[in-house]
Amino acid sequence: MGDTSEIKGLIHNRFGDGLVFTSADQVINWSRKNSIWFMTFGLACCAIEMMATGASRYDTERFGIMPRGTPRQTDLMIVAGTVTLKMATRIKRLYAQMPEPKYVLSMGSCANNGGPYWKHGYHVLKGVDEIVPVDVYVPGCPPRPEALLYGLLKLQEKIQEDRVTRKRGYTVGSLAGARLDGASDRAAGK
Amino acid sequence: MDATYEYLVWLLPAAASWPSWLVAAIITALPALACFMFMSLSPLIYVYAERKVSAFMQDRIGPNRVGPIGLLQTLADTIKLLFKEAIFPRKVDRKLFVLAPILVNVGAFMPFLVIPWGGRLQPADLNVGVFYVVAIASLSTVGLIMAGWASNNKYSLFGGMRSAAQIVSYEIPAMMILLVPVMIVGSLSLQDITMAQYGGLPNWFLFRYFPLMPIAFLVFFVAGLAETNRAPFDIPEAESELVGGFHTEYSGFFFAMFFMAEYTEMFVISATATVLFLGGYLAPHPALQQLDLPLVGAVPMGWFWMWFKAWSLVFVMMWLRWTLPRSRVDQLMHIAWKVLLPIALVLVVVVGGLVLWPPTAGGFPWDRWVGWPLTLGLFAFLLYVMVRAVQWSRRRTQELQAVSR
Amino acid sequence: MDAKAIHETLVAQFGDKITGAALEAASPFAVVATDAIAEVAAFCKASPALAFDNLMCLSGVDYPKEAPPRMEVVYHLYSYTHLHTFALKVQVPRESPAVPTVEKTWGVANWHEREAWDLLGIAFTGHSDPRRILLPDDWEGHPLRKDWQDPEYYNGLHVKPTQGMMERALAGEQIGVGPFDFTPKNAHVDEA
Amino acid sequence: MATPETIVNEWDPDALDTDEMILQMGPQHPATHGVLRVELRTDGEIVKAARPHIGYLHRCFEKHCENVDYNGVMPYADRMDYCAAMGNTLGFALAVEKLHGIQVSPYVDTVRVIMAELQRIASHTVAVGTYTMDIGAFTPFLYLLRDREKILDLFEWTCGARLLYNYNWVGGVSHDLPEGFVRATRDLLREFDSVTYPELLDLIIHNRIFVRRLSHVGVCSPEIAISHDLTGPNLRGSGIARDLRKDEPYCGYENYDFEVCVGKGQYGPVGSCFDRNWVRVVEMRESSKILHQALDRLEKMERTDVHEKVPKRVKPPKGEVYFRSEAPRGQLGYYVVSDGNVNPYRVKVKSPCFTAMSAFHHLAKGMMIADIIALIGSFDIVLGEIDR
Repeated sequence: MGDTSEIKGLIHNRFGDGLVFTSADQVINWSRKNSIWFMTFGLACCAIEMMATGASRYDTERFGIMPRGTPRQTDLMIVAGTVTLKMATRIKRLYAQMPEPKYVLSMGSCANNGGPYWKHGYHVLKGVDEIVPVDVYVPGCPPRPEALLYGLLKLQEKIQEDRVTRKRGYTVGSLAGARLDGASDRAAGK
Repeated sequence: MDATYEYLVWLLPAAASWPSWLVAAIITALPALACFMFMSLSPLIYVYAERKVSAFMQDRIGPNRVGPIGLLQTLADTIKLLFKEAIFPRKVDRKLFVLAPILVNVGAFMPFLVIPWGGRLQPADLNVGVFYVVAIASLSTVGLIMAGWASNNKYSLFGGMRSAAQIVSYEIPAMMILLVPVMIVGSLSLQDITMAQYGGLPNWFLFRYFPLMPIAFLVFFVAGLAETNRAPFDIPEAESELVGGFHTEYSGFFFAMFFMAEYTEMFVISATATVLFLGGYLAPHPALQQLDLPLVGAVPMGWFWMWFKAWSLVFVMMWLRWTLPRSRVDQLMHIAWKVLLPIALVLVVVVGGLVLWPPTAGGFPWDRWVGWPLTLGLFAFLLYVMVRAVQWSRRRTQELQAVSR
Repeated sequence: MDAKAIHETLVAQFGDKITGAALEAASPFAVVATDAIAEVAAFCKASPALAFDNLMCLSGVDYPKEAPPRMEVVYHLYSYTHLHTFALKVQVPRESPAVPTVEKTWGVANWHEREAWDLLGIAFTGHSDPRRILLPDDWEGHPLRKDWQDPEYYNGLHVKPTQGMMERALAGEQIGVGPFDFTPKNAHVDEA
Repeated sequence: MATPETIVNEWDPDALDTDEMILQMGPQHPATHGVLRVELRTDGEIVKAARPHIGYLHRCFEKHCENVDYNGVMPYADRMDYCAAMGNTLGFALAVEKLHGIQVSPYVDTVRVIMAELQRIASHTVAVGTYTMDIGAFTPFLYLLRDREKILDLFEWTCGARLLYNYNWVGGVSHDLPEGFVRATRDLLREFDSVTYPELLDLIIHNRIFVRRLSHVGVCSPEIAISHDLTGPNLRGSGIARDLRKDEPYCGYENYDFEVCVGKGQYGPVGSCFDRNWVRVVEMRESSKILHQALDRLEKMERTDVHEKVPKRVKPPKGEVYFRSEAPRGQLGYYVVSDGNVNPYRVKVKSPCFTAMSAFHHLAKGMMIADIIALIGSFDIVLGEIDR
């Protein structure tokens, strides 16, 4: 249940098991993890697979993941498909319109690094992480719905490890080996 | 009111010496608080129910990972929206932008003041109950237009204008139809209207004047649907056309307030329809009105029947939403002005005449034999269809498994 | 009517304006003088014998290494009444290719010609809306020409796939903006 | 302000009189089937003029064709119209075979017909499904997607991919049909004919609101259809019974009997949005009829190796060819120019959705905003194919 070491001494095994004890972080992250609303905009073939993931067979609604129309009410932008240079400015504006905390899932190898259009695609952006910070990359062209679901679960883990209220510090990241605070160290280091 | 006074004095003997206005305030506040708590928490259930119902209708499993069978899903949504950043775009008219969701919620919650949940379980028994409900319902229209205008976004403006046109033009048939039960009872207070339907299922207004009142109920239900921007009339927040309609620019908890207001409004319209046509908190058979438990004695079950009937109407609203496509704005206006309004006017005149003519004052003579058997038959048929559908799908899955093996 | 008969009617009507033809190729075509293409197109559609009322495809092709380095605009026509097909070709110099528009006869030519201008730089005189159709409006150059070089940047974004991108990423350099640390700044702790 | 003498540019925002406004139905819009931006000049709800902007998904297909060999073009052709990948690769393969002079065995022809018709059903389910979602009914869309998953299972069983298959090669196909394929396809068709198709009809197609929303909207006359090169279901919706599988049969289509379905204007003028959608729905029934005959023919036929005619290096002789095939969205034409070496010299694709969109601004005048969505949906456009 995350790192609750600093306050162990004060309330350690003082209460019976009827009391649910958690930190504000866990509750907020739990709620953010379990109700991700993503933006209904697909660019190319990955959009069809995203629709299939939302349909009856691989239902994303089970995890509380629901599509929403406007960027104002979404927390996740799934970049599903090839990002062209003409579309890049639009995606940057969409990302700016989303309220914090916002996450980006880059679906398909076109969004990851240009995919099959990397070598001769003069009008294709070589990877969406040139314009928006990406949290989860889902490889595949197009990735199977199971792969997208796995990517969404990984994003949920990342949200669960997030720190909302506590001081910046070490967290035992559940992503194998990934030190989530690497980013903040890098920021702190610079 | 006196029962609550005695209870208050029994609780706090010193209360007898308090000034009268303070005591009166406390007495009216208690039921209102109870109703408000019940009503403000029920959208949590409706959102979950809508997602589960729509999922099962679409052959998929609704939210089931959050909480035991997904019950905490709406709790998670609400907490997330609480901690979400509420964006105020720069060119937005700030004051109206903030006031709009509040006004919409006020318009959605205030009708609960007059909705009777039992003989005395009613915050205030206004003698102008029906007018009060209609007046307050139009308050949320102002909120929607304010939201549409304040967001300074073309799509929201479209959504706001469309919702204004739709609600205004559907309120008129709804108000006309409200006259019909009021004429039969002769009083505007919801308590009297419910009491007039005392005596079990056949006495409900739905089955009086057999062919006329079911049509009145349908007109009121359709007008109510349009008033809450639901089902085939959800033009203002048409997902595919106006992206988000009037709440395009709202994020964070302001959007949650719109979300909550929509579901509460849905329950208000169903509750009003129940009181006017389905006998409010009266049980289908007078014996079922009380439930005598060994320890507690006679427990009044009025609130349960009221909730059950209103909830079945809400279920029908959800059912319509996920099957019917959306009609265009001018077709919507056509239905309101050229179809519902004439029927409403004809009904008011005909039922008015029948009520004044002594032999048919209470209803047509054949009401007792024709009205409620038909409904029970219809109810049984619906259940039969659902059971058959479940059997059919189960048989099909076995058949498919047999084939693929 | 087969290709030979169509070719005869065209030559009978326009004489020397039909310069060349290849009737036994997989898709038979006739070469038309540049300035006559508008009348030939109007004739093809109007004459009852040909009745080419549908322009199937208008494509621009760039031949820098052919004998006279040239650009070709190929019109594939089809008739819904006689169900026969034929192709017309127009050859223009590579420097500043200009072809009269056939938009008046076939409405679809509007978009085909805008695409030919956008990707190959063939200007269509008399076109009602000569904007680019696929590429952004501020894009320089026409990519489908054989002598096209990818630009280094297009308003700040990589266009040429710099070979080192993969090696740089593997070496751990920050490609793109990377995952943000979205912890809100704690005013008490981070004074800076 | 623009003085009267200067030509008032129709699209100059400040030259507008007050009550009209330009509404951007942007690239990110739930109902534009991908990244299409439509600029609407509206006066209230009525649209005065509409101007589509495309190119947001231009992935330089023709540039790739010049730098990749013939079989390398297949994956890029798949990704052009990603709802009907089989149709694209089939068109390109047949064009190059005509240029190269390869004639495939009847067995491979029948396999290609089976795959093309299955893909047509799958593509039409997506088309009709997203169209009902645009009009507001969300449930039929999910029913159709659920049935489409069964077809995708068949494709996955044969060539391992769900959406983009790289199945048709020049001179053959990549994988032969597995053992139980014919039996599974027959079960799928039996269920499609008995359950999916009738359910779709009475759930949404004959629904009064759906009909009233579409029957008098976006009426496209045959002249506009032909001059703007509308093809496939869009053309047949306007009452012209032209189908390439009947007029210029390829791949052995001449020995299957099916009738060309045409918009009959049951609920309004011929050529309305309803008719175009109606043609797609009835075409699904026709495709299942073809599939039944193709499966019978396949069982009676002796199996030849599918890689038999695939040349080691595809180097067609110098020359050019224009070949059209009936893809689910219309006539997909390939103009292939080869100069005798491994890479094609120039490949130009005539995409049916590209030409359908060129007729958009004609029909969009005077419509309401809700009808613009209905019109875009009725053309069943896929942006990957429009922008190539």
